[in-house]
Amino acid sequence: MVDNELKIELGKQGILVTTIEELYNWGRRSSVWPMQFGLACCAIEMIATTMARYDLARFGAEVFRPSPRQADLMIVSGTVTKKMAPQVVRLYNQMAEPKYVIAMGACAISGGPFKQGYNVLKGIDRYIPVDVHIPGCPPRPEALIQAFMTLQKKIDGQPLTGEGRPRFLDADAQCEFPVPEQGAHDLEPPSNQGVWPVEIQGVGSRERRDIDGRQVSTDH
Amino acid sequence: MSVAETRTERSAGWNRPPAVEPEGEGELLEVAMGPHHPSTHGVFRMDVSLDGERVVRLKPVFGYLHRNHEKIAEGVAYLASMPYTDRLDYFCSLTNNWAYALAVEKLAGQEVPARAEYIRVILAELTRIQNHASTIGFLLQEMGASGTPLMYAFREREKILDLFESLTGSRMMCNYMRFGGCRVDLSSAWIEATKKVVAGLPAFVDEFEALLTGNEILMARCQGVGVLKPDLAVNAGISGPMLRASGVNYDLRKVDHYGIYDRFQFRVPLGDHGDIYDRYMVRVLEMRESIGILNQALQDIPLGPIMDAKAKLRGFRPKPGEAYGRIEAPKGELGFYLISDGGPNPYRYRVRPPSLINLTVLEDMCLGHNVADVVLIFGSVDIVLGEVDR
Amino acid sequence: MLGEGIVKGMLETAKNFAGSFVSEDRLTTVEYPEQRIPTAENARVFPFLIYDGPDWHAGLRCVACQICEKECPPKCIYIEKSKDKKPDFVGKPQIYPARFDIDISVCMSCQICVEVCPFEAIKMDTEFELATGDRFGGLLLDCRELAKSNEYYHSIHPTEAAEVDARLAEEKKAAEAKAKAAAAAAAQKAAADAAAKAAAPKPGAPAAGGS
Amino acid sequence: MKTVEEIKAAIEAAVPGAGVTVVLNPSPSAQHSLRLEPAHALAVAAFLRDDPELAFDYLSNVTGVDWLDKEIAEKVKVTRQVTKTVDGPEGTKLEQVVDEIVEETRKHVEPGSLEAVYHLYSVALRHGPLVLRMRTVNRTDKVELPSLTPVWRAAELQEREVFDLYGIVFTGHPDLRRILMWDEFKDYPMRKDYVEPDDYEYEPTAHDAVLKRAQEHRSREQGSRD
Repeated sequence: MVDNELKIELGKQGILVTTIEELYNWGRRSSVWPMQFGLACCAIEMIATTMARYDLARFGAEVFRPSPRQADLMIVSGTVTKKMAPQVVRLYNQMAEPKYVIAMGACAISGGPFKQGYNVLKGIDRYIPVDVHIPGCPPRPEALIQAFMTLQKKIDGQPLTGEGRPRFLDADAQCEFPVPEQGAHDLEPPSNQGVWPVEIQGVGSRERRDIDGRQVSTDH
Repeated sequence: MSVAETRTERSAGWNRPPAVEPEGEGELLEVAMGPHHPSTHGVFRMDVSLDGERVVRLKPVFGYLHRNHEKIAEGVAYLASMPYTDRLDYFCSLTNNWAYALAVEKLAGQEVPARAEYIRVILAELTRIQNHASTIGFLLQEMGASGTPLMYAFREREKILDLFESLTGSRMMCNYMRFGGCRVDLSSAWIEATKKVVAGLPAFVDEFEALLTGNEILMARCQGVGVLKPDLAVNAGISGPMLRASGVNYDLRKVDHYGIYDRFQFRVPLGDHGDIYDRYMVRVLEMRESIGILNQALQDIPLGPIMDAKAKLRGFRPKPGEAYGRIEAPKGELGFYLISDGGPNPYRYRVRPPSLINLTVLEDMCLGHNVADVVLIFGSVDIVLGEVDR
Repeated sequence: MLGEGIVKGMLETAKNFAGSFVSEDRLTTVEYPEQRIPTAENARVFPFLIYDGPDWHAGLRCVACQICEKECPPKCIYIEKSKDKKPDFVGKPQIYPARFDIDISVCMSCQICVEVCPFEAIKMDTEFELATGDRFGGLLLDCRELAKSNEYYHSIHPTEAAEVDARLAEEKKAAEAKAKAAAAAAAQKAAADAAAKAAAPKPGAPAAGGS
Repeated sequence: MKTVEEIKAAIEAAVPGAGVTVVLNPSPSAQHSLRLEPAHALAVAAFLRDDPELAFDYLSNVTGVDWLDKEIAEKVKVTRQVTKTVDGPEGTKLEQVVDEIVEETRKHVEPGSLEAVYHLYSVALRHGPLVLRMRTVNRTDKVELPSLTPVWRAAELQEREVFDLYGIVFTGHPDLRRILMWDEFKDYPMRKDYVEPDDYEYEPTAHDAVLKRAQEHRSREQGSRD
């Protein structure tokens, strides 16, 4: 193995030293093709990001594919309603691995300002795994680019073998998720147990912030 | 589904679109266009029955972006609904603000100072220009001119959004108007910047027209396609540029005399044929008229307060009663119907969405045309799903 | 002539293409992240809490009145009042927020919290680079993450911050003047009482006028 | 434009027995409305559209309103016969029956209803708005109203929406299906007594109504776990 300093030094001399892993991930992260898939307000900012002023093409993502079969990245840009959620999950299932999801804007993350509505899904991560969340209502185009760079960093950091490898290299990993059905009062099931952590107490140190945490006094 | 079935279904209804006789004997092809589709108008589905390439039946399916705006608004204070109105027609947050503010002002009997009225006119006309430019861009995108017209439109739109951001703080969700006025005052620097942008707009419209208006492909695709007759347009409650493209002279800025539109000189462009090309042309001409209004408003804007002195931000409780206020939004007649029971939140809060009602005649316009024209006709209606489904 | 319109349109695109080599106006791309569009002074993204002085906890202007919590349209603010009091910027003991959380995964950046706050304690930030993979931890901001200094506020919204500072200084002056007047009045009253006592030797007797 | 009273008189002259009532609007907007009898609504609507002096050819807005059952407490003055002891002549006590006016609070439940509201304008004569209202008999089983779509096409999608969200059944509507919610959906979500599905697992900033619902969710979850 070549250590990092030596690699940089060699790079200055015009000699490129790389590993298969780096080369592979470099190729993957430099051609992430998003799906042309707009839901609501954030979709307009997404379109603005692809236009001349912000120019998402600089990151290798200029080709917005209309078909999920050809896309690597789903930008969930806007409110996911309960009427739309089955379609979103189905589109995600139709995408080929490797596939990533960016939840753009408050509505896609948690239902946002509309979360108290009867027809709004409280976050797309109830049904499919999300890689990057961008808060904002709507996020600025630069924020989407920054999220895109965050995703590229994530792709860069994925090892090809062992723990943490991408799903398409892991034969046992789940790539498709059950599509919810539209029932008489709500979606059935209301969330996908495999993706959405029902036991909120188990998600990190913030669990005391839940409504039960009202009695727990803070440290200061 | 067979041909005979469509015919019985149609005869059951009243004043339904005229039946299109399928040629030949074959089965009809059913295509569900949407809710995910490559066109840029969001989550909307059309169930189309095709006889070869010809459309013989078209049923729009709504609700994929139904965000319960009305239900949420009935549970929160009057002021708290203002930022939600931004998200109705997310291209035109400022006109949505205005319509809602107008309805509440009618309900509570509030006055708006002159300077605030001028600010509202300036912002509404800027909104109209960027909406029409983007609409034409999207229409051309759907026609297959992928990229160029939309890029030109968005280049101009970004300039206007920068103005919105420097005044209201946000590019799209401005949340700027208040009951009885506006939230922050214009600076003279902002007016100067706006004058500069407005001075550049005629050149942009000229450029847009040179690119598109005489284009033979555009004419071939648009002329005579999706014709809407004026009597049907009025009966179906169509409003905005679509109504005027059918030749009906009905612009709420002239009819209702709301705000201070009486002080400005402008004409109402009308179409002759009511086809896609007329709708395109009416929008281009409206942009030119809006530039004229902007020039007058920026010239005459008076000094003074921007809020009604009696208006209060918190604890706003209008007396029991109801009011319907409407304005000429870029998409058409945007109305708000409010019922107050004297409490802090409205008892009934209803948005009259122009985009939804303009889609009433979608089937009438599409019947008999090719399936490729459906997307085009749909694009020429100019809808935003946030407003269709609310 | 057929095709004239298309040629005219092509010329327009050609003009734009060639123009981008000579005209700055036609080069619209801003190469984020290396270049940035200057942030507009009024720009708003998410709220933050202002503190005065060096210590964020001591200088927090918020007095946990919970008005913003009530007025927030999507209800993304959660405040818990403290049980004790600490002195605020005029030195008056005030309740402070024992917990102040904003769920930015819900916040719609509407600025209503800023408008209704009577204490100039909550303002809008311009920071937008907040993308994160951590849905539950990264998007719930607590008091510590929300607290930012007045200097920071001055750096992002200079005009507005100067106005706010002037207003607060005036209020402080008024409060001090009021306190002084109250103290003076109290002193006067005490003196008068003493004088009255001296004038009336019998404690049970009604104070005869006192003046 | 004519006043609502004049329009009411014109309607009653044209459609005998139409049974139109004027509903006054106390707010500064002064948009008064006419309540129609559902039985005659179609005839009245056609008259309003076709009469050359009114010419309400443009139906702008259709919406529903839900009026819940209301318990109304009224103070009524009642005369009641009360037996009283009155001082009679020469110090005797006399029992006398006297009529006395007593205030009594009476409670009665005013049955709720669903209401459809129509806003009409005239494109030809450029006047408006005229507000029409119709009420259903109750909120549960008698929820039919005549559809005005045959007169104004504009009502087509909007009446579907009112059907979807309020459950008013418009008889004579050519295509009455759910429009915003999916077809399998059973409830009428815009009604005031609608109970929304419980999905309050994660509410870090809950308060007020949300807090209540989130706590309910939590207790239910704990109950199911035990």
